[in-house]
Amino acid sequence: MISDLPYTDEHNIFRASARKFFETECAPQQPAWEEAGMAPRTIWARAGEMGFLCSRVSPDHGGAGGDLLFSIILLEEQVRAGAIAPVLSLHSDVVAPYLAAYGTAAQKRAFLPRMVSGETIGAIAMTEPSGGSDLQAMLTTARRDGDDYILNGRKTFITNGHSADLIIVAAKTDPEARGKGISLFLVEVDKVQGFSRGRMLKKLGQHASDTAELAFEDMRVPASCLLGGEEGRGFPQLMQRLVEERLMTAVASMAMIDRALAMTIDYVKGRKAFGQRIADFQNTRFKLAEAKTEAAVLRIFLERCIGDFMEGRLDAPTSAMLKYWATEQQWAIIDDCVQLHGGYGYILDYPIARMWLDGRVTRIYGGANEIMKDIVGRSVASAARHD
Amino acid sequence: MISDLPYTDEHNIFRASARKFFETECAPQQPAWEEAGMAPRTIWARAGEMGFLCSRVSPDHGGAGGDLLFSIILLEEQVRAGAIAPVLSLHSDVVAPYLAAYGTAAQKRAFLPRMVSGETIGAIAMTEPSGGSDLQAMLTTARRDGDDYILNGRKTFITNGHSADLIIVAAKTDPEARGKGISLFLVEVDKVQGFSRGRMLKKLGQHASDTAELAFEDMRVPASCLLGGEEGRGFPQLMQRLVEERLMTAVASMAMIDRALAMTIDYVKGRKAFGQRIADFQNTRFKLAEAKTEAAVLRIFLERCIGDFMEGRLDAPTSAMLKYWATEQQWAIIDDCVQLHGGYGYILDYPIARMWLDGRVTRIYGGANEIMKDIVGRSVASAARHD
Amino acid sequence: MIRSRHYTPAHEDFRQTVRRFMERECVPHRDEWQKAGRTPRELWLRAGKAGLLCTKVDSRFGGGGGDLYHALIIIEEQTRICFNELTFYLHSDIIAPYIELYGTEEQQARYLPRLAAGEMVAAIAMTEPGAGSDLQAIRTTARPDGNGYRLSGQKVFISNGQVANLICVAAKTDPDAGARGISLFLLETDGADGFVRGKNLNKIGCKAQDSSELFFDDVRLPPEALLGGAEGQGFAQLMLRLPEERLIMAMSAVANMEEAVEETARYVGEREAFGQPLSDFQNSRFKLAECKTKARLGRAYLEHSIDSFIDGDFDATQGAMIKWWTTQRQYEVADECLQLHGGYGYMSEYDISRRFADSRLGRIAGGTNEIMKDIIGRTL
Amino acid sequence: MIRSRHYTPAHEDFRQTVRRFMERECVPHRDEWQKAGRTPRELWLRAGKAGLLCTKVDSRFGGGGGDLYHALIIIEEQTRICFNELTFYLHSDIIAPYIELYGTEEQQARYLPRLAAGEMVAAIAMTEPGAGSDLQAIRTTARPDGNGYRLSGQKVFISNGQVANLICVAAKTDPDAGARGISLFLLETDGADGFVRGKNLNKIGCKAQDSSELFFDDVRLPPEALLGGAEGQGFAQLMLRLPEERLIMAMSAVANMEEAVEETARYVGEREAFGQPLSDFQNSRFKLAECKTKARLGRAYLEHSIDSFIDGDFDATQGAMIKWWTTQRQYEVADECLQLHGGYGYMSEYDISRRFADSRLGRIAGGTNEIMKDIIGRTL
Repeated sequence: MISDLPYTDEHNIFRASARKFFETECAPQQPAWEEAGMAPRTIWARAGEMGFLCSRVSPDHGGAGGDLLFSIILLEEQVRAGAIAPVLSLHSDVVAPYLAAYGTAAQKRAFLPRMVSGETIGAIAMTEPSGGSDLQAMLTTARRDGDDYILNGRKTFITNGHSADLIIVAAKTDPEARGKGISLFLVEVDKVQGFSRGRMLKKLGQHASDTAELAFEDMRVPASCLLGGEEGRGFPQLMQRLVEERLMTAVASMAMIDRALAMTIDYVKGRKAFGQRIADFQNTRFKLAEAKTEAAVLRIFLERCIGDFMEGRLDAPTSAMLKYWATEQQWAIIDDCVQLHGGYGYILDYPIARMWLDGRVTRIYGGANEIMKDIVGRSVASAARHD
Repeated sequence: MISDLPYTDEHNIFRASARKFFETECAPQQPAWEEAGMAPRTIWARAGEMGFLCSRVSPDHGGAGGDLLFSIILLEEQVRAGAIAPVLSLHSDVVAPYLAAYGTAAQKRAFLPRMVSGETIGAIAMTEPSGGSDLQAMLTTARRDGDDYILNGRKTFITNGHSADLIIVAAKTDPEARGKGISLFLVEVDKVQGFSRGRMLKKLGQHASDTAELAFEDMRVPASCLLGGEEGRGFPQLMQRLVEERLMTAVASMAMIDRALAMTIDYVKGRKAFGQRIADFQNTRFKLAEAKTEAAVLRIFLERCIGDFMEGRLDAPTSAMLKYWATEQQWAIIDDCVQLHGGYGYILDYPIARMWLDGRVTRIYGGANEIMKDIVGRSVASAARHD
Repeated sequence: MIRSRHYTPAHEDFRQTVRRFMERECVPHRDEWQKAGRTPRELWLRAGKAGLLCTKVDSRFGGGGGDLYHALIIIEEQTRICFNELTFYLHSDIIAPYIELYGTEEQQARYLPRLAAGEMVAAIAMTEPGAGSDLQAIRTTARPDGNGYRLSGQKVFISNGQVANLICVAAKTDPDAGARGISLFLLETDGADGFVRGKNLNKIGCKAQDSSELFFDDVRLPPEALLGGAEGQGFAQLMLRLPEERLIMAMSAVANMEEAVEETARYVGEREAFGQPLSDFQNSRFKLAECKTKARLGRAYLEHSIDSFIDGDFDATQGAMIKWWTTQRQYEVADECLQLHGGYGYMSEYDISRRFADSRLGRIAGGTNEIMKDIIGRTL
Repeated sequence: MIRSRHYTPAHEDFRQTVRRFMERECVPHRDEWQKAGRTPRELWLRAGKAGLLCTKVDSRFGGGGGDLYHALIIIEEQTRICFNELTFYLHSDIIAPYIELYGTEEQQARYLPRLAAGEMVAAIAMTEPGAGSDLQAIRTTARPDGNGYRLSGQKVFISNGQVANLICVAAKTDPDAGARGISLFLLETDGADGFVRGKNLNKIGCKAQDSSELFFDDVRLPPEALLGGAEGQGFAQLMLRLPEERLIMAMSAVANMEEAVEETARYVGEREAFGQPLSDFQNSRFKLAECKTKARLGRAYLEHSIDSFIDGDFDATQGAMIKWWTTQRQYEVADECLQLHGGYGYMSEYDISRRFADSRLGRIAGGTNEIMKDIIGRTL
């Protein structure tokens, strides 16, 4: 894979060890972890030991203080190895940054080192059974009571929800207000009353990653759990993080495309039908030519977005374009690759079939692509109005 | 073309003479008529003489009293011959039916015989510059004044607008009311003051058919011009006619598909590239296989809709499905056919290029396909609600 | 209700029987069988007793003496309960007809009653690892041995491969004769030395339908095992049946589209987002409109094709057309409907997630859609 | 503004010059020239005087001594005013470079200054009625005649065929040698006996760009007419230039997407239907979002490719990729944007109708997109 990103030797060494880790310690375990419906704590500890958790957290809190490229490398290599679990990126690139960016000094000290080491596994609880992508309609409440808050409500589709010991919970401290009423709480689930996990949600794919429903019944947490120590900051905090999350979703989709194409090109060269290699049918060549081109275009756009992001100039609509386009292309290309595999494409012993099932979710999560199009569409329309 | 429709010998004889008429008397004239931007009155008179106008009007008014199949045959043969003009179907199958269905005895007597003979050319004026497909937002008004109505307003995209001597004008007799306020008027444009035609609208294609902007400034018409003699019936009258109009649009699209496929199959069999017939490339075979299948599916659905319509049980959502699907398929197939023609597909000496340009309008007129999808979508959603 | 010329109220009565059977005997076990990756033999016996097997086979062989509609009704009803992988049609309407149409009197008498009763479960073994859809390239051979044959080779993607005890195997009796060298054999698996079932393949969807590799290592076949008693008929026998088999696939595709649209219309009507029901979003309505239109076209197309089939003018090209078109549309509709379900669409508890996973098979199975287009393209 | 490594403010100054020229010299005549189906010779002289021709040609030949950006800027600016069919790039950046790169000193000295001044207008004649994109199959021959050649054959789809007085003709000097038998000749049309221009072809769009059949009946060519003075170089000469030519096509495609989106965003913001601006309909916003995304990807893709090209690692495969991708997307965006204009989209007074008609050419011209995919497919 050719890349224009400013990778250093340090990055390349890191990539090599990440590749080894995912290929030898994670990929072979996937069947077992699928059975269990989640990855064991031991692999988290191991990842921490290897320096594969929260690689961007500053050394003051035990992190490596790396740049975004380290996160990208980890995600690429995990996808490349076909290891769905453990979902490190959620822990390292979604949850930890909330603490690093918005947490109080005490909160950072309390949690970041343990997230870096893997002692603490993180998750974030935003979506609610009723709400879908509409955060402002959130029903979970956090009522101030003396030095505590009392949380009530339900959450769903919580990745790592069963593994996690630290869950960032979004709740309304002011139920009247829409966005402004939302605050984030750092909940150590083993230390609170009134917290319960629903059954493990059965999904179409991604069987090795655990997804939970959560319920809070008069769950009392000390006021010190309020992220940043200030109420009503939740919505802007969530919004600010979305751009990076969309970027990382696209990184994963790009990696899936590269993997799917590589295995499919091998396949069509190796197999024959009606007396010629599948690779020699014009339909095959055209499909793969289209896919290779789309992959090249996406990589160029993705790397430009990564560059802009690292320079602090990637805007929300552009990140929405990237997320929607990358996941749609990933989907269409993997689907074509399944077709080129013929009957084997439907058999889960073939990684392409697994990628198809696992990959279907990306058009939905991290903000469904309909939400992305709405963001882009509004920005185009309003830009025109302001001409 | 295989058909399940109940064609009789009479229909087949009619088809033969229609084919001859369009091939020998219309098709060769298209370039000249394109230059002029419209077809001459003489061809209308000739069509009347041949019995190709208003073939469904009852004998009492000089018509042949034929069934829908005669209209379908005429439309199919006109498309087959590649004759854009004159736009007989608008005159015979859109305008005349308003008179036949809703006109008073006097109105029928006054106009139908002359429409059958071609002495009178009909058009209908609904769309307004501001309004698009939103009829209820119509701004044209008809104010009662003694025994007259005084019309003010503007219309646009009026097919046959320059040729027509009789124009059915939709106007609001009650500007306050939305749909209920609309009435239709039979306007003999040579007999009124305050009527003016704008310049001939220049279009992307369909150059041989005239499209006009119309303006009414204190245009006074006798009350006897009110279609059916009763105010406020316009909207339901328009709505009732839409199902048949969508059906006929689909008939035309189907005929375009048949024509485009026939000429493209000839073309790819006749030409070579890189040492083999274009027809022998897998990409060509796949594209044509897809097109032939889509054509077969569409014909089956279309003929079922025609059958249901003739039995009075074709509902509005189904007709909307048909219009949207037929025009989208027509478009996609003609576009593929252009591509299979290579460079010649872009040259207007080749009918396929002309069909592409002329055909682009069908996804827009007769209610844009977005409107069709909205009609279907609402019906699906509401059906579910009423389960 | 199928809108087709010879469809009668009696067929609707049969539909009620089927629906009751599905509700009672299948729905309660769906998850369990999907987990097991196969259906139990008892199901087949119950289905036989209920008259759901071999509905088209002549009653003198214990069949239902019915027609194509009976097969279609079973497909339609199992689709309604989102149980696409029940393989009664394979047993009753693909394999049994080979025996009824091409078999010797002995073969008819020996097998059809047991298939109708569900005492025997049938599978057909055509596809091979190396050959894919290219039947003429199969390598499995049946070489003469005494008055019988010795069967050697390997098959893959064999539905019912785990449960079947009667397997119709395509093999070359004359390896040099191409299509004319292919014959079909009826292999009774009980006590067949050298016959080994591979592991049950884990598929994207259709979980309760077992699918296997099969291995034949010099398996002894008596002369009576040769279908119809004459060699070299296999290819023609298989080809002749394809159009009907593709109609049955199309029925499944169309019914799946209809169900997906209905389920999704309900879902977007009930769910709210940003303060309004999902059905108030124009995108939801437009996507539903597109899906509904595909379903309606598919239904009209299918019903018309059924009539053509009954009139005897539904040929291989038409079979190829309806197979690719309906399975492609089924997939598009399932994908769009899943998307309209948002996060819930990815959760197994919603039928749409199963319909989606199942739908991916149609574009591949029964000859890939690329093969279908090739067949059509050659007739231009 | 092109976001590319070596793009400088000086380029933006040049852009202003171009924009002024387009506004003053082209916009007022657009309809007239489109009606005429060609551009007048005066335009070329004015363009030469304004420094818009041969911008990349070395200044010692009277060229602008510029770089690729100058060519791209002209394309971008003519697209802004919806005048896709101005063929300066063909004259300046496709044909002149053949002479500058491959021509003899005499050829350079004789033609480049006149091309730069617009005194001569150039065309290139490759495609033939029978051959399409298959260059090796051309039948036009240049057979030795004394110390010169006799040119015989027929060409089609030749842009500038009507206005050009210098035509670069691809012909076989060795009919049996395939690609190696092809040579390029510089034909001065004034007083060339046996040279006949066919009628100006009436196209779907790009109306002001003349496109013709050309006929060569034993046309006498002096030895100096052979480009570079050596036979059999034609194929290699043409191939070598393709990647740059395809970058230029891509620039046009990308700029057209951007303009179409902007025009349409304005339109749906201003127009109302059912009591609300069209931009309030979710479908309008979603379609605009899809179009905008394609335009943004296209821009990033193009700019990246420009940098690769400047770094010397933009090969034939990459040229094929960017050609099909950008022209395909351009077409999709134009079609969608026309649709969002409703009835007005079909009216010539709206630029979108021209952009749409023009956009259909990109998928065909410069090698059909099927050819592009074939080129890419072969590299797998």
